[in-house]
Amino acid sequence: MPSDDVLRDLHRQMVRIRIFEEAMVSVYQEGKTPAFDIAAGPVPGEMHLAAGQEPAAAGVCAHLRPSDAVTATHRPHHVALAHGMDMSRLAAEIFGKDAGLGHGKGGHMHLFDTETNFGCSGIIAEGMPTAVGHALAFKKLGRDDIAVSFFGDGAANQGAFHESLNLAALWNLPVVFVCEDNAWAISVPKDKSTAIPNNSDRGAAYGIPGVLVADNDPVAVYEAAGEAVARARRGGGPSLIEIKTDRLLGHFEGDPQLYRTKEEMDRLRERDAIRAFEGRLVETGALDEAGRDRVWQEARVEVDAAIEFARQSPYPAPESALDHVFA
Amino acid sequence: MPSDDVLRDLHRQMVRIRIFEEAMVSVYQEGKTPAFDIAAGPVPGEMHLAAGQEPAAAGVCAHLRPSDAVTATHRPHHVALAHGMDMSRLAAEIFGKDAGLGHGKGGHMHLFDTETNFGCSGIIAEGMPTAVGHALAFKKLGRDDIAVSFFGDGAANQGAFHESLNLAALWNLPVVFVCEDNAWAISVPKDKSTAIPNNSDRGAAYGIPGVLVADNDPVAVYEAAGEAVARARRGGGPSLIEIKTDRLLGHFEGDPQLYRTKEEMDRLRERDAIRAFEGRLVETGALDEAGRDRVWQEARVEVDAAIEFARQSPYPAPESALDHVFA
Amino acid sequence: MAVAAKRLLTTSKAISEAIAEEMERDPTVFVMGEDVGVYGGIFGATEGLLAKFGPDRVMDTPISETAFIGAAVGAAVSGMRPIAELMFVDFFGVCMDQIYNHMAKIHYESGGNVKVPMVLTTAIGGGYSDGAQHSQTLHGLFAHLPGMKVVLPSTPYDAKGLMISAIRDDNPVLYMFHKGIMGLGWMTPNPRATDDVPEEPYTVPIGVADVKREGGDVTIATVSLMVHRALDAAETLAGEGIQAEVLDLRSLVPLDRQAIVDSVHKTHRLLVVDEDYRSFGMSGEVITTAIEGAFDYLDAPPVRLAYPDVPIPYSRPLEHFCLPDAEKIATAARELVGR
Amino acid sequence: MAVAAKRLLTTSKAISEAIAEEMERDPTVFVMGEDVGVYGGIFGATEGLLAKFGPDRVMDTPISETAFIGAAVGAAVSGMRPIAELMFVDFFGVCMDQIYNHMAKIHYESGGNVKVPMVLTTAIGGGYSDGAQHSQTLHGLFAHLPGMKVVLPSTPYDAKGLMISAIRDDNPVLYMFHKGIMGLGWMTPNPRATDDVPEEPYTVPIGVADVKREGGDVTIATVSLMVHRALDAAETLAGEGIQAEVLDLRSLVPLDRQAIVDSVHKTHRLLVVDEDYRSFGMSGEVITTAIEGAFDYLDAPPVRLAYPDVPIPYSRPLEHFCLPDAEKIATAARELVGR
Ligand SMILES: Cc1ncc(C[n+]2csc(CCOP(=O)(O)OP(=O)(O)O)c2C)c(N)n1
Ligand SMILES: Cc1ncc(C[n+]2csc(CCOP(=O)(O)OP(=O)(O)O)c2C)c(N)n1
Ligand SMILES: [Mg+2]
Ligand SMILES: [Mg+2]
Repeated sequence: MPSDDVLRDLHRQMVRIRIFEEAMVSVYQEGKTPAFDIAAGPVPGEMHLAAGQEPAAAGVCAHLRPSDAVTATHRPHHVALAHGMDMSRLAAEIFGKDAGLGHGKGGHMHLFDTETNFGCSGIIAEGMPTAVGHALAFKKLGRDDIAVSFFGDGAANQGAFHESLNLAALWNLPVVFVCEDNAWAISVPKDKSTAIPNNSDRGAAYGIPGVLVADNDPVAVYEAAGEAVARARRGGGPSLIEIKTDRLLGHFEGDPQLYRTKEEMDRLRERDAIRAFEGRLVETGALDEAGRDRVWQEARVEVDAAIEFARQSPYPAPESALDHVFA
Repeated sequence: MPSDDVLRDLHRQMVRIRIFEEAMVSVYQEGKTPAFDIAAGPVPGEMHLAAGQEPAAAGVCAHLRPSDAVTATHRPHHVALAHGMDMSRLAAEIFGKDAGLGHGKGGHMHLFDTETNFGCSGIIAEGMPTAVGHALAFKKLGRDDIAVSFFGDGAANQGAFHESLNLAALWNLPVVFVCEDNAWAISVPKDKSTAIPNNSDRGAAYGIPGVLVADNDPVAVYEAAGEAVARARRGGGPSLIEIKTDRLLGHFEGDPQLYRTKEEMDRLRERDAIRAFEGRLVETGALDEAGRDRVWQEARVEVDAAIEFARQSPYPAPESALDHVFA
Repeated sequence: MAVAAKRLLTTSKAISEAIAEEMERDPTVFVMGEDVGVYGGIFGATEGLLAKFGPDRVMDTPISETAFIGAAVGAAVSGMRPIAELMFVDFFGVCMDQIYNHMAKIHYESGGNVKVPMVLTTAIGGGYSDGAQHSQTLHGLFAHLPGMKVVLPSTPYDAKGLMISAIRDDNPVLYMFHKGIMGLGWMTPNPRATDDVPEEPYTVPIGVADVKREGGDVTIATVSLMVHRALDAAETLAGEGIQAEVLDLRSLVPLDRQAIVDSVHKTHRLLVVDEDYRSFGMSGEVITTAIEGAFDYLDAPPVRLAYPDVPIPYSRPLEHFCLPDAEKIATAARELVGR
Repeated sequence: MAVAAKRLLTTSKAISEAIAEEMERDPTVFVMGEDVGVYGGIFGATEGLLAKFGPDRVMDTPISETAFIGAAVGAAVSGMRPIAELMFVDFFGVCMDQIYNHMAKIHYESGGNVKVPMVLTTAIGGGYSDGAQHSQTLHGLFAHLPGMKVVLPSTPYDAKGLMISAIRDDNPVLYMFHKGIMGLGWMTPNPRATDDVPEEPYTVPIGVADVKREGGDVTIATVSLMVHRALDAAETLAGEGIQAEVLDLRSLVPLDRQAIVDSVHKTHRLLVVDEDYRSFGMSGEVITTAIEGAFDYLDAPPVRLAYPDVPIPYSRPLEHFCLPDAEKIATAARELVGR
């Protein structure tokens, strides 16, 4: 069992992610009512939120340093924040502002942060090879940093998954592959896309450990990831972790979710991983009620400040669109 | 153990393939001596021959009907012939003649035969999805035909392998995936490309049977394939067969093979699957010496006739290059 | 035949109706792709089909574009007429080999013996801040590669007729629909995305351009959503006494070169508008076509207004700086006619 | 510096020498790809490197282009300068997403903060009956997509200098070498594929075209192997009193548009020769560039001689019917100058 400090850190991390994602739900709606128009409002475009999937991000990234590379997907905020991305620059990028990570050029699916060696991609599974490359560079440069590649259950049927795992295994690279299995790829349930129940079993196809974290528990994730990260760091090669997690919101904001029943949604919300974990911490005394409330309070302040920063920041000059094609 | 008739058929098939490939070795050199020029001679371009890999083709295709679909690779002749492709039209295509399967438009890596439902592709692993599609069509059309996809050990690390097996397994399609493991992908040995020793173990990643045929024996192939074909035909879904086989020639004709030792080449030639099998047939009396010689004799006649046909056939009209872009 | 009553349909409904009618007519037609079933296609192109035809003919797929587009190719060769959807054209990079080395080449390589009758549908276009990997049009790229037809409807009427033609075509057809022409409730409203569409099946021929507005002063040649932008510009220009002819190319392969030449013969001036990247694409091809066929008729060098050669930026002011729009088109046309 | 003695090198040796010199200079440079090790690259671009630098810096890969090209992208972001080889450009379809959505876009999406200094080498071209999937050039397709430089050397000298520039460039560079310019012992001999190459490292700037032969009557603009064909044609034409200027574009991104315009200002006539497919590619772009920059200087409409819009046929007479060659170039030039 991790120390109380670690447990409190996991909790704090998950809470600030949750608050950030919830803030995004409402910011995203701004300017889009009454008639929803995806192009309107301060935050236009697709918006994929990760509420419910905080345990994966918090549990894995707790083991990382900023110099470790992390690649994520179209649903990247939780991982980015857990790995230490500056929340204000993240928010500013999502608002398309000049103070954003990419001066507004990237947007929510294309976040690149040199401070935390973070990158993501909106193309399913195609962030995985990049992670292999980071790990390759670390090995060549003699650094003991590692790379972590997050991806969804839907991604595990894409060719890039197979190629990346084989290459990382073959070259014994320090990569941890983390599959966030939220049981859905947009409207397609996992059993309609994946020939076997658990992607962790696919580790065997590359001779690497495949570990299943069977429920959405940050401690279980923390422990599985601890082993995988340590193995990678000491030169023991890649591993694959699959985490059964929950997508509490639509695939993207505005998704009518006609493919999910109200019962399923209710069930997921009821077993909310943050509330469950928090309850345990309070029970065991790792967290008292005041401490708990402070965590939520502080997170709210942090998120509000980040969003306010983003809101107040100026847009980049229109003609700056032509910059940065080449270095 | 298959009947003597079957054994003799396997032998005959392998012999005519071998003679065809050997004839290609010498035809290919025509016009390319003394200075080898890949563009010169009656048969220009790359030439990938399958001498040594006859057991895979003969053992699998013995179970097929012409209406079963077969997809093959850049090294397709043995499979094409075993599946019943007309040897003269094959040879004519290789010579680039109008009487060829594709009126000279396809060439040796792009053979399409509607009579035997055969197709191949020069892009590694990318013939596999087509096979899945044939099988899908058969299922939809209520036909009990099946599809067989041949590919190399090198192909098994390509994304298309993974996607194709998952899709075929998921949809329970009648496909047999046949990996011809000749231990090499051009100059790259299998252990430098594949994280595990046996690709047959990758069947588990899709919940389908993975069978290893551990040596280059047509009977072992015949038996493994028999089961897989029967399973597919009765609606039992796909399977994966891996056959350890030998590439007796260079990757392509003209390959100096600096990456293989003389010892390896000698060892492979010594254990030539056809000679070994033939020896057994003669020993058990399934074939007498006269019968054996007749098989070689008849094959030679057949191959000579096919090549003569190809040689004598006219080239297509140059401007026919502009035809057949669209139906 | 009696004239059908006026029946307003969005482009997305026109497309799904076309598919439904062909599926009823021909049992070999089926649909596959990501979220084409209960979701009805992210951009609505397959809405209602699952309910009508069931999961055997409207198949959700894993995220395995290489496998399922390749499977469509194989199924087409073996007697089916698949319609496969690549959700966004931007994803072509994960499955391009199946598209251009297989779907588009097998017929030719087989010397005409094997047919690959399939439709590959895909959504194109930006303007709603979806960033560099979800906003491209890329029609110029596909049109560069031989062996597939490339169709780009701009209106509900054309969308239905071209879809029926595409399904009945014995060749692979890439059918690219712009998100901004679909008439979706959650996209910026576009009045031209809803229009009268006959209920009964009909075809619009592939390879025939359409003069969407006649005019004698300048030809504006374009496709897809930019047809709408060009029509808006033409209205403004008309108010200033400039009569623009708006030529909707409708397909890039085959390209109706004669229509381009004919229009330039008439107007003597050509403006090409393209949402695809400027260089090495459609704009250069259309201009070259005019040069090859109407050089002596040109009163001024043809001009192009296209997406600059930069990845699509996310931020709204940046993206709109790059996108051609009615105002920029009108300005370019004015300059071209010298006013 | 003393003038180096004349030193004849094939293009393939010039390339591998350039890589070796940069690997010696910079420990972050490494090579990966299929058969780049003991085989030395199927077309010899990495010959001798394994022996010199060992398997840690010259890495054979599995047939997993998506994984290893993507790994090159990641490694470049994390401080290396990888050179990855895509064996034939025709295989781009299995890994295009890594190339155009990642390699080419990350710098832009990051607002300039992340650099991706890598070189992607690939072999192009036909003429030796390798069929529809192994004979294409496709440079027009890559040049259409923003974010990567696209370089096409035609001579041993340029090949070395452009390779060194590419490796030192902080941007992703697609380096396309034609099999017919490599000077390989097993390809049809090409005297221009062997030439004097300085031993010491030097750079040839990316984005600057080169007049390979001066002439006043007609500009022949082209790249790669077609430069050789154009020079052959120019010799024939010179015998007839027609002076052709042969402009080797050397890179398509950046495209040296000024050089095209300057040459047309001088010759008043433009012939574009392209081994890539005719439509929606390089030929239209170069012609459009001339129209945009030199319309009033043109004495005749520019003309293009390009690969027709058909997949590459295998059979020799068919392939040669399609390929531009010296004779066809000379004929087109004669027609253009009206003789
Ligand atoms: C190659 C590719 N195909 C399809 C898509 C469209 N798409 C975006 S997210 C998504 C579902 C992804 O599912 P999963 O990997 O499980 O991640 P989740 O959304 O559940 O986090 C799809 C199909 C894409 N972005 N890239
Ligand atoms: C996608 C792709 N990458 C690379 C190649 C080049 N290539 C042709 S054959 C070959 C080796 C294939 O090895 P394997 O699959 O084992 O088949 P084998 O040649 O041994 O029969 C390679 C790398 C190709 N044709 N396609
Ligand atoms: Mg999921
Ligand atoms: Mg092999």
